[in-house]
Amino acid sequence: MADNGEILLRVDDVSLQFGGLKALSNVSFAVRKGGLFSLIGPNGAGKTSMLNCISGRYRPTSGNLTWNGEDILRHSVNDRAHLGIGRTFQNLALFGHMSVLDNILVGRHHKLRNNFLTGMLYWVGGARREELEQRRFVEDIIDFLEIQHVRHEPAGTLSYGLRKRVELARAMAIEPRLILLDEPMAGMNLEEKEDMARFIIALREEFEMTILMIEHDMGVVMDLSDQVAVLDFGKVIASGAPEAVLANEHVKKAYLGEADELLDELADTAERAIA
Amino acid sequence: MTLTAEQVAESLSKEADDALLSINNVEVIFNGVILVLRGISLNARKGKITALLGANGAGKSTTLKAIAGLLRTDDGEITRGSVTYDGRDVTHTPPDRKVRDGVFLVMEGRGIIQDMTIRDNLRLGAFTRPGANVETEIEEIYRFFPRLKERKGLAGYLSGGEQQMLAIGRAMMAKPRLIMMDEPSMGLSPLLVKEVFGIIRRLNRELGISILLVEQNANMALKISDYGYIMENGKIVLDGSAEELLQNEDVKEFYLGGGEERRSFLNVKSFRRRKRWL
Amino acid sequence: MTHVPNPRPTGDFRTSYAGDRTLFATRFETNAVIAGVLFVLVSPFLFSDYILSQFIIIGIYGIAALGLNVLTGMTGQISLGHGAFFGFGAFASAWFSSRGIPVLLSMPMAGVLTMAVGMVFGIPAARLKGLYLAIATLASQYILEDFFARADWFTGGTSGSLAETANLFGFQFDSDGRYLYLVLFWVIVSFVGVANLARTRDGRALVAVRDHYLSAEIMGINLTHYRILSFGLASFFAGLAGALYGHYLGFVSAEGFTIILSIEFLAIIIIGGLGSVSGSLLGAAFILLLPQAMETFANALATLVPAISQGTAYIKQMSVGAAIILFLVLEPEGLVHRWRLMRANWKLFPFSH
Amino acid sequence: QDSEILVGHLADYTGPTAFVGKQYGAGVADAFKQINADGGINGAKVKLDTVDYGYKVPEAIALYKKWVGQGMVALLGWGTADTEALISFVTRDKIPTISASYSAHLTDPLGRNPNTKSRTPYNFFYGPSYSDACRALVQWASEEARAKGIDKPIFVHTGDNHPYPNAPKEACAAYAKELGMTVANPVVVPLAPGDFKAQCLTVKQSGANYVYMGNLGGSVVSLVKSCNTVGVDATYMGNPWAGDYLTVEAAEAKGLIFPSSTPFFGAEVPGMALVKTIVENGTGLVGSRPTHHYIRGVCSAYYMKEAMEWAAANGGITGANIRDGMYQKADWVPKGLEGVCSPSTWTKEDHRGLLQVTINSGSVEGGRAVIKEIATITLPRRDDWLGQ
Amino acid sequence: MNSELLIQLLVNGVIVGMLYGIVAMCFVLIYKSTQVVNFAQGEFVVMGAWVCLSMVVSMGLPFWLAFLFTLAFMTAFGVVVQIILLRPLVGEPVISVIMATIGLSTFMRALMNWIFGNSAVRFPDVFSQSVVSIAGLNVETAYVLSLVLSVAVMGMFFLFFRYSRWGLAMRATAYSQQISQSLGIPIGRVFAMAWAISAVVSGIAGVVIGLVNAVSNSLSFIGIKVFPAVIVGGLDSVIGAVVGGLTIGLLENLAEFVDGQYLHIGNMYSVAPFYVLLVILMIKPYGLFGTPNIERV
Ligand SMILES: Nc1ncnc2c1ncn2[C@@H]1O[C@H](COP(=O)(O)OP(=O)(O)OP(=O)(O)O)[C@@H](O)[C@H]1O
Ligand SMILES: Nc1ncnc2c1ncn2[C@@H]1O[C@H](COP(=O)(O)OP(=O)(O)OP(=O)(O)O)[C@@H](O)[C@H]1O
Ligand SMILES: CC(C)C[C@H](N)C(=O)O
Ligand SMILES: [Mg+2]
Ligand SMILES: [Mg+2]
Repeated sequence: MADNGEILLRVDDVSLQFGGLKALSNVSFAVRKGGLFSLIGPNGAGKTSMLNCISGRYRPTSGNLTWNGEDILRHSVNDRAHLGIGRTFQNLALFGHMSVLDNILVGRHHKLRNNFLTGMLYWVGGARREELEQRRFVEDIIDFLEIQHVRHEPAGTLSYGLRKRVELARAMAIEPRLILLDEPMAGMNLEEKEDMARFIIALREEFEMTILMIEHDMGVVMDLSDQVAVLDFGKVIASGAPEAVLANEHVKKAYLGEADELLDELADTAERAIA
Repeated sequence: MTLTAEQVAESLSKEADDALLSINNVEVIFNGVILVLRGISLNARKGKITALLGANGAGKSTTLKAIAGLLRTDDGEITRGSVTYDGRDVTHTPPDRKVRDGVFLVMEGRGIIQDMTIRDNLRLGAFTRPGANVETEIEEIYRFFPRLKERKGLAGYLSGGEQQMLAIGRAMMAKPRLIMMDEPSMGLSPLLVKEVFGIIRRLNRELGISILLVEQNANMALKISDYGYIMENGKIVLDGSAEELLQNEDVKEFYLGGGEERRSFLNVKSFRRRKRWL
Repeated sequence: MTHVPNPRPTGDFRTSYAGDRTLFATRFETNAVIAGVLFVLVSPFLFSDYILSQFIIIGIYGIAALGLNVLTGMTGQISLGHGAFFGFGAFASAWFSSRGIPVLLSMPMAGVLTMAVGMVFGIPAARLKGLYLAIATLASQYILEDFFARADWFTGGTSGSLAETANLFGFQFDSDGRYLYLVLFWVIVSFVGVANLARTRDGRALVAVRDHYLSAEIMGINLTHYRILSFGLASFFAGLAGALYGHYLGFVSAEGFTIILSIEFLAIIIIGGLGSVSGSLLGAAFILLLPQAMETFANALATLVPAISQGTAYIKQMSVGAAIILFLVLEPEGLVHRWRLMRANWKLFPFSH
Repeated sequence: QDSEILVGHLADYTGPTAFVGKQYGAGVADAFKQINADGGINGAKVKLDTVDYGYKVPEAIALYKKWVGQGMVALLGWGTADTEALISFVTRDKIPTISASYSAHLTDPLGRNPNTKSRTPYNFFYGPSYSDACRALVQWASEEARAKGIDKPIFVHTGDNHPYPNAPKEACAAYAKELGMTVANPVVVPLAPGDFKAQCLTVKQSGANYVYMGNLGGSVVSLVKSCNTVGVDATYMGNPWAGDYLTVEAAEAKGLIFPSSTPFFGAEVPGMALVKTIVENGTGLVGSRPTHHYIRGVCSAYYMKEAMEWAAANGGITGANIRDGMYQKADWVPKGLEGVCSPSTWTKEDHRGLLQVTINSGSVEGGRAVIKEIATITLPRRDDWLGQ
Repeated sequence: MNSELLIQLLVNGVIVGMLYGIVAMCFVLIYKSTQVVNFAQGEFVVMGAWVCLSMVVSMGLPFWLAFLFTLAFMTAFGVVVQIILLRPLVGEPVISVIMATIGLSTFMRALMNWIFGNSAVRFPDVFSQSVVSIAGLNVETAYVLSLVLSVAVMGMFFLFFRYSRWGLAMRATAYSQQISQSLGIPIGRVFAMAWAISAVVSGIAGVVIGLVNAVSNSLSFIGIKVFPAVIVGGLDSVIGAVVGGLTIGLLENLAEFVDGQYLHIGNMYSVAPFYVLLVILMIKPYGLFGTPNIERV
């Protein structure tokens, strides 16, 4: 895979402070164009906060974020979609009362030109043509993610797994160059994880997106990513190729867990992943 | 295998004997039009861990809410069937009453009160036990979850895993006989997943709390459980002891990741064989 | 809010994307709306001025409520100052027309001016949320009311101002029947406009801001822009409706546009159904006809129980309050929700899934 | 001839002006009940449709339209908001209206005063306009001040920034100046009752001797109470709705000055017998001791009745004829109400029916209101005052 | 500058503001436990005043007894309102419940009009001395009473929400009814309690206002008047309510001073607080003491 490709996103010495709590301290890493970079680490380590810094929800207390050689901190939050950064959320952030279709269409927001005036006129200002064009685009995503049957359902009534897919669809609709996935597999059973894995692979290969993913399922992380960084208490404690990182003693201790009598028998999925 | 009528009746009454909670043929409809549970029956045995597995949208969370009596806030209602707890019909018992009787639900998404402190959240767990010595009990919970003690401030700023611990800790504060947990391992790091399952087992073994566990992590869930149900599309499609289920071909294929070797996520198939139980 | 499935009748397959994005959900609804419009068109030949005036006022209040629905229903920002913007539109149109601008033109102009004012008062929305914002809009109510009483040059101060009759090439809109056409025109324009808005980019953005503004922003939506825009749109319709109201009465007085009116608009959209376009009209009809229906009810009650005959006025008011409460207890999500439920039930019967 | 004559009646029994609305409205309703009992209009019964519209304009308009559709010939209206809103309608539909909104601009039917905004040929009311009542009070005040030896008495207008309290503001200030009084800056006092100590301190600061109160009901009570607490040493003068024995009692007033255009209930005048009968046979809405607002309602009803009788005799009971019936006589007192309704004169050019104002002083003594008539002022019918 | 007048106005501001504070607290209480904005708050206040007054006037009860009776009555009233109106709406969107309180206010206003009439009625003298002088300003004794009461009530509320089991339950219920139910909180009882307490405190405020102003239905306007106070303080803060009340009280009086002495614009008393409200909110979007929403994704 794109092993020494260009750097799409560079995180440089980023720190983030909430009152007395240092959620991130001097984090640095780089995401290569076309790669799949996984961010792992214990709960509360600051992974989501890192994504939030990239997507604009939080502003780092210090440090730099460079996008294609450009400083992203200069861009407002809503501008970053335009730059080509899309994301999904750990705690589902869909528009609950909107239909799945409309949710995904919101992702197209920055690609659409019609405004409230032309929108109201619909037939005459070109809004209709534009909307239908986008609809075609969105339907492709819907087909790809196999959510045709819920197209018209309000997103709020869907089951968890479907909502996760709709979130992915919405992020894809942005046509991002970098897509940030916050625990895409959480709350899914094996079958669904396999589906999701299929989608993520396709995101890279068919849609040519660069992926930055947070995930706790080590099987997934191992199989899919080409680079991994481990955060603990806001600091990067290891980074590099997945096998090497997961073998790291420090990581085992902080994140994966030591071999423990009681837990041992329970932990086989994860254990096997390390082996 | 065929059973005689007597045998069936016998096994049923035996089941009912050690069932702490059982639901019979429950049907749930949302908004008066959306049928979500289509007649589902299961038992949670006294002192045992019972797992309820199933795909997304199968209706697991709805089942737990139906048992706890929390459907009203979602505009849903039980239209058929009954819920029996400890030999009594509690189908329409108000939710707070059920908590007082010892049935506690840890909701999906943890349901912590974000704008309160961790301590206040824990205090609320003991709401149904007015006389309790809450402060010392909280210290005990902190021994279970030392991390919670370190974090100050509002619970809403906790990370996902920390929130899950808080939710379990809060359930323990209620000193229930039966805890129902809705996907407790969701979003937790591998270490914590182990810890949480360990805790669940400790709750069960050490404190004798019966547990009804909804999980996506079928592997782990079945390993700590005694009995399991598999649910799809609002119905129970399979049930059996945990060992039986762990050996079942379909369960292996769809829930456990089949075969001896773990399948790599890199070569997943996009077409599968049909599930036999459908 | 909860959800109702949106099934289509069997046989109603959509074969194109355009066909899937129609204004009305079903053929039946389309026909119902067309029938409704035709009905209003012929009503001047069938009904008394009384009934026509009811249509007129329902239409006017409906337009204003529609505006509030854009703000509150679609964007999730509660306003307690809508009545004042309604008043502002009435004064503005009277003022424009008094400077020689034809009434038919001054009405939309009043809408635009009110829109500008509304956007200024909407600036706090950039920072405030929920009830904090709602109370900030209460400030706009009182500040505008004060302005009405004070700005002699614009509103005629406390003595009010006259609003001329509308006319189109000599055709005077001076009877209820004629005025109804004018109102109908604007009702159609407004409701179709907002329905269109709802299915296009900016409308979706407004709803997205309501449902989850944090993720909306990350999806590329400029929150401040849309929050203020929704105040602008709401004020536009309030202003337009106010203008229609002013020219209907022929006189605009500062007294009529108090907080009570603002609360009434809020009542209309809640009763009609938050965020529902057609609910705005249904709600207006409900709130305006309710007191009249209760009048009959109270009188009937008084004939049955003569002892309370001197209390009819109070019984009427009380039953208005009670009817609102009862309605909410039975149908907390508005008239439109009831309709959708009926539709869903009927389509799905006897199978619920 | 129709056996029933439909007359609309807008009343506020539950809304913001119910304080006096219930009195006046009951007066109108009870009077027509009596009129019907006494044989109606030449034998035809009046169907007075009394509706409590709660001071809501859209409801008033709806009612009006309904009545017009049912063949209403005349309207008994109520407040400023609805009267103003209906001006263009009643003019167009030729529905003579007697309202309880006494704004002076309703008195210029032909718009002869260049400052009059709209012509109001179908609007009438019984009693002095707000402006004229205020002028009378000011005139009385300047005389009293002279008697007391106050050289340049200070006058201040209080009231909300609303059409009703503001109606006489300029006219009255102009006349006060004309009479040599000093006019202090007006003080805005909300119509809703509340604590008005702050406003009272301002009034006190202005050194006012005479305080005109443009509000009514609870607001007046609050103002008087607050000012007494703060210790304002001034004479309070109310508009035609501000004063009655209920207000005096509630406010524990000392020497509250207010105008009236009828005697009070129980006064010894010939017409009071009829008023008593009306109360007795009435709906009982106001109890056994109505205020003078009730009696003004009775007078309004009886003027309407006689105008209808005139119309019946002169071409039939139509709106236009009833309107002309209002011009039938000068110094007109309805039959049976001698001494109750003051002689009034309406003409085609001038709807200032009554220019005579009785001035009363009310005080609480031993928990009961004691009201004394202290002066009667008759204002000149000045042309520059028409409609102002 | 007339400093004597200014001081008197400021004193008045504090005193009137304290009363706003009490009514604002009633709001906050309902809001904190149910997220409902009670549009019938003003009617609750007036109801308390009428009940106490009619006990004194028509039953001839001594004031203190009537006052106690009023408290009892208002408790019951709060509970009944809750049972009839709010219980059926449990779990429904908050906006519907708010609408129901609008309906309730219409209902109550008409009912009180019917039962108690439309006039303003004076309380018989309750205190031997109806006026006391503070810093040169004459102030109604009832206000002094209200000052004491409000400090006490405020303290009680504060402790209640911070430390008591039910206080916690109320906050939890406000956060999410479903979660609270899952914790075994009988939300019906929580609502009943919140409404009862709020009604009682409204009753107290009503009696004080009634003593000062004479009782009339239009006093219910106070319900809307305290909105700014509630918001300035922060919707969910008991202390904030009092501070907000004081702020608005002071602002009104200050505006009256500036207007009456210098500007002569008129009406500043009613409008100026709203301008200031906007300014305060722009600087502190959750009022002075309100808790910000947690915004995490
Ligand atoms: N807005 C905030 N204010 C205060 N503290 C915050 C805020 N956001 C996050 N935190 C804290 O920062 C730390 C990192 O949180 P973050 O959500 O980034 O963790 P995470 O690595 O994503 O954990 P998980 O795997 O559980 O999702 C946590 O301790 C959290 O409580
Ligand atoms: N309030 C509601 N209104 C309408 N439909 C609902 C509601 N809640 C749940 N449903 C529907 O009921 C079905 C079952 O949902 P439920 O949440 O119980 O599934 P689940 O098995 O817990 O899934 P997951 O594993 O994703 O949590 C879904 O199809 C969902 O869309
Ligand atoms: C009592 C009312 C008739 C007073 C005034 N005319 C108003 O309408 O506001
Ligand atoms: Mg996270
Ligand atoms: Mg679930």
